[in-house]
Amino acid sequence: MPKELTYLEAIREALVEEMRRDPKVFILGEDVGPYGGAFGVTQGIVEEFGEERCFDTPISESAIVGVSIGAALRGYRPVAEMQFADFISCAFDQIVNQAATLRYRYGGRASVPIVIRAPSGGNVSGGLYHSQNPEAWFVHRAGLKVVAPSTPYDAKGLLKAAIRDDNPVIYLEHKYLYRRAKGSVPEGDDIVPIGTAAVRREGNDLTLITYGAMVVPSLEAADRLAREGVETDVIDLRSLMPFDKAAIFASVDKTSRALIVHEDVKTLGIGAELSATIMEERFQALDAPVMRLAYPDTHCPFASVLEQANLPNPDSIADALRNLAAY
Amino acid sequence: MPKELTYLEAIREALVEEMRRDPKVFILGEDVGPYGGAFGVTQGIVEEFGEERCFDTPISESAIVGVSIGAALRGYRPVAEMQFADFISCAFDQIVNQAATLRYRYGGRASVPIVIRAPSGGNVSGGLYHSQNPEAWFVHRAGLKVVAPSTPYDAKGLLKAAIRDDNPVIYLEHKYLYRRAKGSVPEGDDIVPIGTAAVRREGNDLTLITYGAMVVPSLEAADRLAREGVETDVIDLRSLMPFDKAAIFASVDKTSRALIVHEDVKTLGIGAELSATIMEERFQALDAPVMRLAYPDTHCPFASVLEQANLPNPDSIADALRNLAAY
Amino acid sequence: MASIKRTKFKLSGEQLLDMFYWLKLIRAFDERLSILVRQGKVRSGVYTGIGQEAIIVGTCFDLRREDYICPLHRDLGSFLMKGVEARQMMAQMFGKSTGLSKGRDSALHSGVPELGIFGNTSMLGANLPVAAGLALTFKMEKTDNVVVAYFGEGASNTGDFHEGLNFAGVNKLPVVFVCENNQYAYSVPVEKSLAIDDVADRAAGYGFHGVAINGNDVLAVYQSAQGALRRARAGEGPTLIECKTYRWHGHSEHDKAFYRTKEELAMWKSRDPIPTFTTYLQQLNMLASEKLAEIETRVSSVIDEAVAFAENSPDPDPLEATTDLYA
Amino acid sequence: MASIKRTKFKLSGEQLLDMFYWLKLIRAFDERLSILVRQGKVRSGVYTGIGQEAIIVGTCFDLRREDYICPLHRDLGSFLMKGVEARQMMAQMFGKSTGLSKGRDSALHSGVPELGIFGNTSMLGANLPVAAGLALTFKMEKTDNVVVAYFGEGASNTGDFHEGLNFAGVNKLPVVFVCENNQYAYSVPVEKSLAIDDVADRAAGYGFHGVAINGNDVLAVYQSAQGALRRARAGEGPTLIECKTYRWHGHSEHDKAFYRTKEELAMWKSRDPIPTFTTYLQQLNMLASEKLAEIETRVSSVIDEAVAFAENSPDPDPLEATTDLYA
Ligand SMILES: Cc1ncc(C[n+]2csc(CCOP(=O)(O)OP(=O)(O)O)c2C)c(N)n1
Ligand SMILES: Cc1ncc(C[n+]2csc(CCOP(=O)(O)OP(=O)(O)O)c2C)c(N)n1
Ligand SMILES: [Mg+2]
Ligand SMILES: [Mg+2]
Repeated sequence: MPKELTYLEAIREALVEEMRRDPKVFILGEDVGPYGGAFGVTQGIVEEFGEERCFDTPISESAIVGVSIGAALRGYRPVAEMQFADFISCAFDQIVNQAATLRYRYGGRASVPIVIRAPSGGNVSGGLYHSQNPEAWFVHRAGLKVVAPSTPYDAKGLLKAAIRDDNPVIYLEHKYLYRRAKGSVPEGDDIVPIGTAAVRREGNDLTLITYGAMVVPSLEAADRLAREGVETDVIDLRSLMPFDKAAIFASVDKTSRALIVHEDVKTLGIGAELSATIMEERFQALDAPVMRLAYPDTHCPFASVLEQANLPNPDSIADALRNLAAY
Repeated sequence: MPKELTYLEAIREALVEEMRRDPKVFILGEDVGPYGGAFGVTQGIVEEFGEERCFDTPISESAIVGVSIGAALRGYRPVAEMQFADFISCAFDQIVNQAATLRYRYGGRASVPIVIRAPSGGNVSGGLYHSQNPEAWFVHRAGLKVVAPSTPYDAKGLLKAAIRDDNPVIYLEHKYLYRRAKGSVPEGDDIVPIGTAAVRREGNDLTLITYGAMVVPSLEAADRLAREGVETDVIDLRSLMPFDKAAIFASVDKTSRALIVHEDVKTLGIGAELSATIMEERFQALDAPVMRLAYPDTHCPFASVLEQANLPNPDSIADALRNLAAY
Repeated sequence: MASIKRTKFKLSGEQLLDMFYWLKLIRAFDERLSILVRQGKVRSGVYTGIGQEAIIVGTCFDLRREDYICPLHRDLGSFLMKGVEARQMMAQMFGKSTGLSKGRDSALHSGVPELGIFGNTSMLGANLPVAAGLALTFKMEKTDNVVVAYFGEGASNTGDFHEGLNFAGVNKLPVVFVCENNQYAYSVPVEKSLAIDDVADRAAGYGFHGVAINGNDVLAVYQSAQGALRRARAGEGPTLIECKTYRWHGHSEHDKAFYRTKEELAMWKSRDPIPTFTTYLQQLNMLASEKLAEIETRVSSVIDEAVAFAENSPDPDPLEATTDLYA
Repeated sequence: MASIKRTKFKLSGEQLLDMFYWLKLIRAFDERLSILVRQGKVRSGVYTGIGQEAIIVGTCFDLRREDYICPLHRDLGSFLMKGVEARQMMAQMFGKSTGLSKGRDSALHSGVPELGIFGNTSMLGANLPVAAGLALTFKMEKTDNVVVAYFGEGASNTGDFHEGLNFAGVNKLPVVFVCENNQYAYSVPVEKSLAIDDVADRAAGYGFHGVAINGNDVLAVYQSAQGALRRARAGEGPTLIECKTYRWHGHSEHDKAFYRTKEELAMWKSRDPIPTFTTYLQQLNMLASEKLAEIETRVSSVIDEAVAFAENSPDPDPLEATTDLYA
């Protein structure tokens, strides 16, 4: 029977249930052992499974991923934690070259079932190196999958799907949502298949495509427009690679107008790919250009006045929706 | 007075002239010293300038970039060579975090005038790790500039501009062009400003936007269409970040139809950003969707039959132009 | 190679009192920061160096303005000793417009070129290749300036540590590498991240001298630093000084540090560097109670003034969220 | 800790002749490859290990099928000794559909899980964290299987070397790290990339034993490997064996290797591992001329058959250019 969990608790529940189900699943990373992780995600896991299956590593992101790849080649399903998504840049080569190309270069004789959990995103006064959104780098690199849940339900269901997936999966958990997002999560196996979006709100006038921490402000903006008589489909991508073309096209065919909202920077953020794809395949359906509202092309500053100036919010999203409706 | 140079010789000439002009310019990398570089780009430089200003490093890509950043902070203008662009993934953190964010986090009190030369691209039977096109990762990261010349003239002029630029510049030299691209290059300072595209061929019917090694096959495809009565503007971007919006929009306003061709993979390749940008700002002008022809979302295989199956070529480009014209 | 540990040194009474002042000031600054965090006035993850002050004081004491330091997250005191005013550091921690980063950062990621201070990213170890690059320029210029680079024992497991120290060793660069071994990397005890007793032993892999010393003894640190600085200035290359120490507070002010025993903490608190040095000064009759009182008043007035300045400083202008990206 | 170099060992006459066969076969394979490159039949940058065969033979000779090897670019012989047929390796080098990578690679980037062979990317050192991960699973399973990982002295300067060896040391993993110190990294002599005489000394920084031995003496290599393998199988952790050797050919077959003197080459050719071992066998009357002739015929027939197989194998199907990306 379902219970109320935070996003963080849902992630932990997925880890625990998968570790109980499959002895090949183990966790590695910095401070993930007895300490339970910088954010507490892995708290209690050592107590149940021992340090053999949930252990601290040296500060060596590249080795954390490289070791995971080696273990995966022997049939294990490592779940590696980057303490902050920002530090994934230190493991970049192991991810984009070692893991992403292995199956291809092996002629299909092997695969790399690893999950890299990375707490991403800002709005937590994290500053330049504790707020990053690295998804686009990995969406661009063939051979990887990338997911970014926005609800406790999806956080659990997508992590289970990622752990069971035979490919390297970058699992972006938004740190702003850890304790702020709460919701009912069923016991046991509710898998959220990688590659499927969720329509969070229905409307016939506009399509808003987003994910992660931008879902809630997007829904609020959509509600405001509803009060103005404009109804918006709000699509939560959940999976960024692969992304759910069918769901996007179905909505765009209905509304003929689409806005993409993301916290990652605008230039070559995933909005660029979605926009280009919609145009390529649904040009006739469009009554307005696909528009993007994203973080400006800069870094994430610490001071609240600065960070808030950069983050999309219900006001800026509502304005973007109005522009789109008025086009 | 101008002389005929290969693309590779033009790069060397830019290095030599800049080192003569500015004692703060120096070169570092693997085998760049007495050996003259894996491709011979730095041949003769040690003889003229000594190992103090052109030296071999250990196999430490991250240190090569980190050391360059340190030197740049003291007023030097290091030109770092990655032996192959593929290995830039090993220096990723120093580039996207250390270099790209420095001026911002320093409150504008310093800048990082480094150039990272990276031999990129395929069609040379290089296989998975000697053929990569890493531009999109860096175009996405605020604080960096990215250039990719297609001619000897631009190779020289853009490298000079990059060395004199006060920001970190990723200079992608396409290894297929090293000895195949020849052209007249003037002595001395013909700077090609970063951010300006070149129209390689004019036409009123279609716009083709490309760069690097895709320029020549694109021109050939455009000529074929000319024989069929369809005239194409061929725009060589030259700079990928920033890219020349004005030149692109001017052409699209004229032709109302645009195709983007690149050797990098399609998903979140720079074509995605160009396409999205054109739609956002020139939707009314478009009579057809902006189309993309790119490398499929996979890795670069060794066998010629495989590599040729993936690379855009005059035939596939001409077909794409025909589709665009027929739309 | 002359023994680093037995280096002869001489300090005047004035200098000794100066050292004492710095120990007290740095301690007081961190203690006030800790209070300000609890008061919610400083909102970032503050990493205090309380208990480790002797390392900063002993290694920075003889540095010139031209020398460069490359501090890490716990080394705020080195900014003060290198010449940044306490008020500006406090404003930095408050994220105010008057801070080093104009409010973009509330940690030590911002540098001051004219004072010879490098501000690293958060990425541990990433400052070490940069330190090598800075030192390379001193060598090129045949000056006898040096670089002092700091890192924790945990950071000594990063790839950048290896690449940076190896580069410095191969090129015999004027760098003093200072390892602050405070027994923990966040929650991870040193024995879980290194299989050796002394990080200093790693120097042997880079061809230079390494020593492990008592980092809580300011005179011992000063003595070793003297020897290492002398060697660096004389062109004899790098030295690694490992300072055994302990941080009294949690990893950050948010960390309760349950992973260590109160016995361990008590043992290390009994090794507090300040009383030891106080006793030394008193035995030499250099620190009469009036003198002590005078210094303590001076310290608290500096801190009070710094806090007042920071609190009264304006927040950054939201427009600064996107400036200073490119030069 | 028992001395690695003085490990007692016993080899039957049959085993000794087997060793001889492998030395000859690996030498012959590389020599044929060199010819095939000159004939334009093999079109990739081939890196031969001619002159270094004793290292592969001595370290692979006692490996089980379950043990794992992590070779680098010069270690083709280890694939043969671990059980890949010569014909399949030759097809791999030809880039044919019958090669390990189905023609996607013409080097050693493809592995064979069921034979315990890891195929690395081109990124030097990137195989070492993976080796640690493989070894970790052997430790988890409490088997006495081991991992043998190879790398050049140049690769020992990469960040991944450091992170991989440290991880193995901290976790006391069953890995034997084999450094093939052939005096050069491409054109860069060892003294320009390391400030120490013996890479073996770096093991001390990771808490395990390192030895430097004559890598051109197959019995010496075998003896040290015996000791290291025994310790690894007994759960006593990693060992680093540095084998001093020399590559006779250029870095790749395209490299004229002007950076070294003919005296140096002559000196090392006089240390050819094969004649030494031949003499040994002859002094023991184990290698009558018929026996020698028989082995040489066997070797050349294996190579001839391999080349014939590769030449007659079909090119890959162009469709394979994009398959095997995701599981
Ligand atoms: C590359 C990288 N990985 C992880 C982190 C997160 N992190 C910040 S401080 C820290 C512990 C550092 O330990 P140590 O180097 O010993 O320094 P100390 O905090 O003990 O002074 C960690 C894991 C980081 N900042 N950078
Ligand atoms: C990370 C990385 N940087 C650069 C290269 C290019 N490269 C290939 S082999 C080589 C030299 C390797 O020297 P060493 O490790 O001593 O092995 P050897 O070739 O001598 O056997 C270089 C620089 C690479 N493959 N990977
Ligand atoms: Mg520490
Ligand atoms: Mg070598």
